[in-house]
Amino acid sequence: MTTEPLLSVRDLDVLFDTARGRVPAVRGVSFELAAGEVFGLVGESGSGKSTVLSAIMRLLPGVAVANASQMNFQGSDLMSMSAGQLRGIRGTGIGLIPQRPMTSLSPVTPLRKQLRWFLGDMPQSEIVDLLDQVGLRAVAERLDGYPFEFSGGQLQRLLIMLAALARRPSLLLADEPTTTLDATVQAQVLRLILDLRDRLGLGVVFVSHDLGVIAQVCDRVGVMYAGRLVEAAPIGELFDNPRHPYTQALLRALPSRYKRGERIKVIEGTAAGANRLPGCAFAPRCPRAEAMCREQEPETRSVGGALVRCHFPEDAAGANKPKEAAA
Amino acid sequence: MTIAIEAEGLTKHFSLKQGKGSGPWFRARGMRTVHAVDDVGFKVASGETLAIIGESGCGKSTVARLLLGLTEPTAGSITISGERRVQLVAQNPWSALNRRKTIGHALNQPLLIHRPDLDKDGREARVQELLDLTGLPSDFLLRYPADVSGGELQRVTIARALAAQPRVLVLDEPTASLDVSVKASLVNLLCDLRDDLGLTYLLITHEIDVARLLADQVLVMYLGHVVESGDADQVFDNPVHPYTRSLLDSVPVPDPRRRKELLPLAGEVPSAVDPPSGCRFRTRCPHVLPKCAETRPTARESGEGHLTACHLTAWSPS
Amino acid sequence: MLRRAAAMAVVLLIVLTLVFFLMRMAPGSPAYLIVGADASPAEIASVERELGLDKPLMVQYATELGRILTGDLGESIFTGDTVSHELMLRLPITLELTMVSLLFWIPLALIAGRVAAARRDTPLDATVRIIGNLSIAVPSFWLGALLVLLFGLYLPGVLPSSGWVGLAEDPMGHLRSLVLPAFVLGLGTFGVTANTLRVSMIESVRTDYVRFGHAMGLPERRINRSLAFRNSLLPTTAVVGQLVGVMLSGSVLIENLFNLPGMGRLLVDSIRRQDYPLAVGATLSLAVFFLLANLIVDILYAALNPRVRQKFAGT
Amino acid sequence: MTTITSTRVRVGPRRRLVVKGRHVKGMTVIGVALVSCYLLLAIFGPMFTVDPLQRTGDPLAGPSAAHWFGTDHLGRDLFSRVAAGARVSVLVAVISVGIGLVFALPLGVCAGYFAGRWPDELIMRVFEAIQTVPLFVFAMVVLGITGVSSFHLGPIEVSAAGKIILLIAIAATPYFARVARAATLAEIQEDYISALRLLGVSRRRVIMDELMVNVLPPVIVQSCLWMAVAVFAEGALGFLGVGVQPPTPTLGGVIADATRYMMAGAWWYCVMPGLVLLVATVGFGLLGDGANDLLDRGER
Amino acid sequence: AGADDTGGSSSSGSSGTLSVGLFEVPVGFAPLYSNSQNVRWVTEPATDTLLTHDASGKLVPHLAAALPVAGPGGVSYTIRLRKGVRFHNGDDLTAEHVAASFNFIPGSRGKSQFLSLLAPWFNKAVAVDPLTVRLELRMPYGILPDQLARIPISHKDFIAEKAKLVATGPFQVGKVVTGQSMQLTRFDGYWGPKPKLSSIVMTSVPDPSTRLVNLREGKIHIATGVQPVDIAGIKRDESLKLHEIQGTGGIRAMLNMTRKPFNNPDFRRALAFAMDREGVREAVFHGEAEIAQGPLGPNVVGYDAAYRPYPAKADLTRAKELLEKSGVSKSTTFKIMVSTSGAARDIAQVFAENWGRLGIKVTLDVADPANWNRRWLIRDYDMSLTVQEYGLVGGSMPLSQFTVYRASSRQNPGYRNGGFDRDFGRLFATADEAERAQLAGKLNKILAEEAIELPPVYPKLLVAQRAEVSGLDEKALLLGRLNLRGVSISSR
Ligand SMILES: Nc1ncnc2c1ncn2[C@@H]1O[C@H](COP(=O)(O)OP(=O)(O)OP(=O)(O)O)[C@@H](O)[C@H]1O
Ligand SMILES: Nc1ncnc2c1ncn2[C@@H]1O[C@H](COP(=O)(O)OP(=O)(O)OP(=O)(O)O)[C@@H](O)[C@H]1O
Ligand SMILES: [Mg+2]
Ligand SMILES: [Mg+2]
Repeated sequence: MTTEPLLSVRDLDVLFDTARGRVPAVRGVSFELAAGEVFGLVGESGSGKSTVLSAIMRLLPGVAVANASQMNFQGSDLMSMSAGQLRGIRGTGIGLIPQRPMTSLSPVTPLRKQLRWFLGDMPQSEIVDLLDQVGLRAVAERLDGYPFEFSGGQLQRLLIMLAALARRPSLLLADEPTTTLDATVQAQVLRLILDLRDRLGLGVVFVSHDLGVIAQVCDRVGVMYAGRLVEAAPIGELFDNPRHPYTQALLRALPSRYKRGERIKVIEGTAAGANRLPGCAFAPRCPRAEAMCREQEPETRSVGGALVRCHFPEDAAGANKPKEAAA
Repeated sequence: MTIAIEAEGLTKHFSLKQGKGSGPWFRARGMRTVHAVDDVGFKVASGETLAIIGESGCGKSTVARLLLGLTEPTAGSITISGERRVQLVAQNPWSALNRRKTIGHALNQPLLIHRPDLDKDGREARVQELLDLTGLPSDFLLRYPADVSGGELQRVTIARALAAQPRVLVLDEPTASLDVSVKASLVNLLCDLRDDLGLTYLLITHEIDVARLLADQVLVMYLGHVVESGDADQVFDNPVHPYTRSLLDSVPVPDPRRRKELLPLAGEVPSAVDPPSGCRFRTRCPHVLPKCAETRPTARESGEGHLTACHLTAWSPS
Repeated sequence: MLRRAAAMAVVLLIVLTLVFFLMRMAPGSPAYLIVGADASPAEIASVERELGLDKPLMVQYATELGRILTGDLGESIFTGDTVSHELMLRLPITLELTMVSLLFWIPLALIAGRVAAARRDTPLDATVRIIGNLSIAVPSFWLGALLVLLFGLYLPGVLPSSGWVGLAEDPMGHLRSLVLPAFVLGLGTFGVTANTLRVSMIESVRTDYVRFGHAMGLPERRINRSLAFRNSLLPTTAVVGQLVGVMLSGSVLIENLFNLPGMGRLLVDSIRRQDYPLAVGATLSLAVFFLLANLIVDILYAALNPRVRQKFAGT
Repeated sequence: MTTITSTRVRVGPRRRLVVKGRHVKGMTVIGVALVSCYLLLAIFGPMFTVDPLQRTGDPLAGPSAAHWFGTDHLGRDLFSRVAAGARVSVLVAVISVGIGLVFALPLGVCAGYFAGRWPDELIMRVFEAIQTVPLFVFAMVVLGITGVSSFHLGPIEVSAAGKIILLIAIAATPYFARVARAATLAEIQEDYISALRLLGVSRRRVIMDELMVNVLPPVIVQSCLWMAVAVFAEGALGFLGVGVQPPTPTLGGVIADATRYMMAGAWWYCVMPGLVLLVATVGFGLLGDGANDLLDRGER
Repeated sequence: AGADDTGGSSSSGSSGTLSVGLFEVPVGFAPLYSNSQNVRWVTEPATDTLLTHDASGKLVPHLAAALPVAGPGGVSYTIRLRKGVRFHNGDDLTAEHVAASFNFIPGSRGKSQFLSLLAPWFNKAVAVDPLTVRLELRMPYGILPDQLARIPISHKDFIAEKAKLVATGPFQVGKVVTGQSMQLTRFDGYWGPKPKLSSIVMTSVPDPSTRLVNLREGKIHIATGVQPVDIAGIKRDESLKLHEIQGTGGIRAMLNMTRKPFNNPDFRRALAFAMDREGVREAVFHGEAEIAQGPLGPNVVGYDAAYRPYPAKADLTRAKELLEKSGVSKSTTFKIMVSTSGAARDIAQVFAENWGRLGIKVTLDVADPANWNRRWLIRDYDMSLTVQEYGLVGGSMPLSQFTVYRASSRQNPGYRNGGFDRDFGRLFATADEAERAQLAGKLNKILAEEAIELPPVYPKLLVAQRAEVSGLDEKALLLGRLNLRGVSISSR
């Protein structure tokens, strides 16, 4: 390693203490992110994507127990930071784009006042300038309004301006920032995020369960399953040559890869309860699982440009190229 | 080819009572009209699937509710051939099932009404059949909706709809809340059911991929108006209306090698309370003409069975 | 606004009708009290005639309605004074009592609720919750009686245990005479308000805007005050609005217990004497009082909630 | 004691009730224990104690082995009077809440079903009027006027206790109905209602079989909380002298009597019945909270 | 009482404000409308009567210049008025005002119980000249001079005003807070000895405990209606003083003899024997009352302490015999109609307990005042029970005790006895004290023996005051009056 990564997470574990016992939500997740890179996190609902982001922000709820052997941001350990230090980092070092723009600002305070909280005594002209940069010039006059008077797309852009632009963080965490938006508006927002990345050299962790979005914006992708990061690879490699059986199945199940009238190849079974299994979490649904998979946790190994958590990454590789499936 | 559903000039305006929020006190006098659906017409042949696509608030669900008779149209007519057997599969399966009743109860309920000939055993057998048809295990019958995943629950609502032996299923965003893998299996299920039972679907969705897989015919809506309609292949492969083009362009393709230059539409969808005059898309249209503000474009044929409502239809952008 | 006024009028009409017919359902009439214990039926009839009680019920109702619509509440059968004058003497007392009680308890409840939410699951929080729950549950008339006992018998002279001292006569004594009744009257308000605030502040931790505030590195104080507290004020205000009715209800008990000459006492007294006009006036004015209080709370709510404010302004 | 009992605040887009801290369970257990104690006292107390109407001791004797709670001003055993009073309270509360439910449920559901249309307007306006007159004002007007003894409503004789029960029921009805209406309103927005209608299930059946199971839980919670209010109200009316009349002992009546003897130093006379009343109001309040947590399950 | 009192100068008299706590300050306080003792008490300091009692209890002229002179046959009286007396509004007292006050008596409505007792004898009053009034009666009324010491004289223009009072007393009505308090300020134009107090505030404190607390706190100086249970505590308290007055009130317990089985004398007497008088005395009055044997109590002419037809404790065997004899079914049930007053309810509960031992089930029937009056008048009750303070009709003459049992009384619970009516007439006609005593005793015996009226005990009037208050007139209290004219407060 020559240059230090912007963010490095190693062996992140998050447990939730619930009425029904401890739920391991994130298990042994490790990844790194360089400046100017967009790292996508995909996975099905409940696979732990949001939890990873919260852990990085140190914003987990009180019932969560988080552990990591390392969680460095720009060389400093996030896990050992005091509340005051964290506050210093949040917003200025790490920005977060929330998933639901409509509810992420206080509904009872005019926008102007809320901008003041976040931006301190930034001169008005600068604010207008910032708004301009996210295509919200028109909104500058309506700042005395309340959040509910604005559309989702406008608010999301406003939040991006606050989180990514105004205070120049070097890392941006985006948790499904476009799922509540319409396709045409989603395109606007995605484009804005990429623009900012290009202009400011931000590192971005981009969470989504929409592989289409991921494919459009990410440089590298991590695939999560039941709290595990089962595969992490550069975007092209992941789509061309998925190595983990889950990734393969996931890509195979994309409707866009099929024509009318074709049956989609689906993954049998469900992910429910998989995070408590002793061996490989995907084993019960894996077509080529062996006894060993059910007993022993696979280690993360490096195969080609990818990091895969599978006992048989080579076997799986190439055996099920999506193109063949589509053929 | 028999026509299963025919809608003509469907219009639905809601008069909006403002501020129904806090108690009876805050009720404004000003009645405002939401132009939810304006002059929508289509035909669906028996056994075929019509997909209505468009962004949120464009009136898709309202068309569905009109079709189902859950709301009365302000104007227009709906003809559904034969016995009126239309059932609904809605977006949110948790809401579609009573959370305090078992799944077994949900499946038995329609049988009690539609199959009075069946006794208890007969009903049990039929329920089992429905479970098999939708690929659900039989231990579901005693479970409550909260204990079942979304995809499975969506199957339950389909099974329940099938219990009434419908000819037509209205699918209002049936896959919107589901994960990729679950979505895929549901799309498969819908395909199978259509093939096996000869159902007619009216599929409402904003997921172009799903529409592409299921639809024979497509109807593109924008702010209560139909902007384009026609054969699925034609519309998807050869969109004419500027809105349809933008919409199809904005859908991210899950293929990193086909990254599109994202050239999104400017601006926001205007409010249905006070829609723009003339062509409703004109406020965001990259090719807007003066005349767009004045008259509403009529639908014109731009291919066989392919209708587009745009003043620019003749003009073919590169 | 107009609609609201109309709705209020309808409600008042219903109340008036209800009270009127209830009153007339009563056995006997105020005539029996007026004429005294040794009256002949003829005397009673003559008094009833004088009071207009001999006419058919509907005629009485219509006359009464007509009179009240013109703003004339009539005259008290017993004092001969106008009802509005009698009410004006009493209303300020109940009003002041309620206000003082609210002004004492609500800030206290807001502080307690906020602190409890901030120190969630600490002994302090537990204390607030226990006190809050007890304050809701404790029967006010019983607590009031115990306080009268305590301050009357065991701590004489510390606080006046009953009675009313006019503001003009003795400002300090006036305040002192308000302490116990205001304390008891608003006690439940404290618990309900503090609980509501606490619960809603704790809930607000999970809201998107608080999360975003944290993510943006806002200081804890700002998040607590401008986000959590400010938003939690909404449900709290709504609850306080309902509490006004409860307090009016309580004033019937408290004023009788602490011997305060307010509306509660007037109501009880006038009903005991079957002083119809006065009782109707008292009930109506309590209802109006209640509606106005709710209106004020709604306006306050609207002031706090921009969504409602917009609609409010639009009406 | 107040009539506003619900401190639940609904926040967020999904209707989810506030999840309270971990103490909930302990509090609920305490609530159940308190209510059980109270019910035991009310049900079995009068069976095992001396006649509450007989003078069995000296007037105003303090608590002793013979008289656990002391005696009242006539020398009657206070414990047996309190037990008998608790029984009256419970009966009044249970019956009045029951009657309130019987009235409120159909009306509230109807109002919710026809929300915004005239049945709703009519029902809610009347309820608003009832709520506009605070409970004790209302009670004073009615009881003060029709008298504290029984009276005839047409051919039916309504006893004094019956009147109080009716009054509390009437006062409770708007609250129950509002909860029922709100729940109905929320429920009919859910898709399952239209789905069932589409399936051809009759409206009646949808309401009775499907809607009701979802409307009932919040109403039950509310009625639990109203048990506390009803017990309190019965006591307060007794205290004002318009409650169930002597010789029947009631908690409020005993407290009202006790206030006359406080200056004589008979603290137990006032304290004991009040504590029993407090046990009931705290207990039912906590029970309501507990019911709230419990019945909320089933929502996603 | 002479006008030439020693402390007559106003400088020494300005010693502050006396506060009196009453059950209620009546909303209407015209004294002639008074139904209650309270009205009389709040108006006493503001009104004068024609005659008054001196320290030894003898009648002396007050507004009158001399004792009244009886005309022939005792059916008219002529009264000379004192000169130089002024009303609070500055008008001179003339015979017209006095006549107007008396002529108010036969008026059809608004009569007090007291006036209704007088009405049968009274015809009219005539102003003979500005300072001479002649009262004309329908029949001889030997106790008229006594009554003249009770009837307050008001200004003729204000007699019918319920909430205004213009009279000639040493205090005039000041600020009135309806139902709450009433202030009386010293009237500087008073003709007689100037009072020592500068003002009096009558406050309504309905709850007796609260009243006592207020007394202890010093918020009020005089508390009326003290409860027997508090006596011991007051006596222990150095700073308080208690007045216990016998014979100013009574317990009115009537059986409705128009109904069965109360028309059966044996049944009534069974009830009388089964009555636990001592129980009532101990439980309800905490020992502070005398066992009663008939309507006539101590301190009233004709009272005989030795007369004891009934036992103090319930005699159940005798009662059962009588019940047997009466032939009335043992499973009889009836209701005792009581007012909302605490004592009446308590007494009724003690009755119920004992009569329950006979097998008769008795329940309470609580009626609020308005209803109570109505039901009493139309005899809609089985048994009625009230605790009365006689107020203006108190004193040594049994003014109200026997009245209702005359056949002509509208309140009569169904008792008819010609002999009784005759003796009743003579009792009030005679001016002979001894004859009165004899007749009163006789009437009392009739009512007691036939068990027509069954009071269990004779309660006392209990008034407590702070020790720093001096000069409260106990003699006046005996007459049911609260004379505050000589009262002063010593500053401590
Ligand atoms: N506060 C919490 N208490 C208990 N369990 C929690 C909590 N938050 C999350 N979890 C559990 O942790 C797991 C991971 O949740 P997370 O929200 O990170 O998933 P996700 O991948 O973001 O899903 P989605 O796509 O639905 O947002 C889930 O099983 C969830 O049930
Ligand atoms: N009951 C109603 N009252 C008033 N306005 C309504 C009502 N139902 C729908 N609308 C309005 O009609 C328009 C069309 O709504 P509809 O639900 O049909 O849209 P949609 O295309 O289904 O949107 P989505 O994708 O969000 O489901 C919207 O502007 C909506 O706000
Ligand atoms: Mg998530
Ligand atoms: Mg929709």
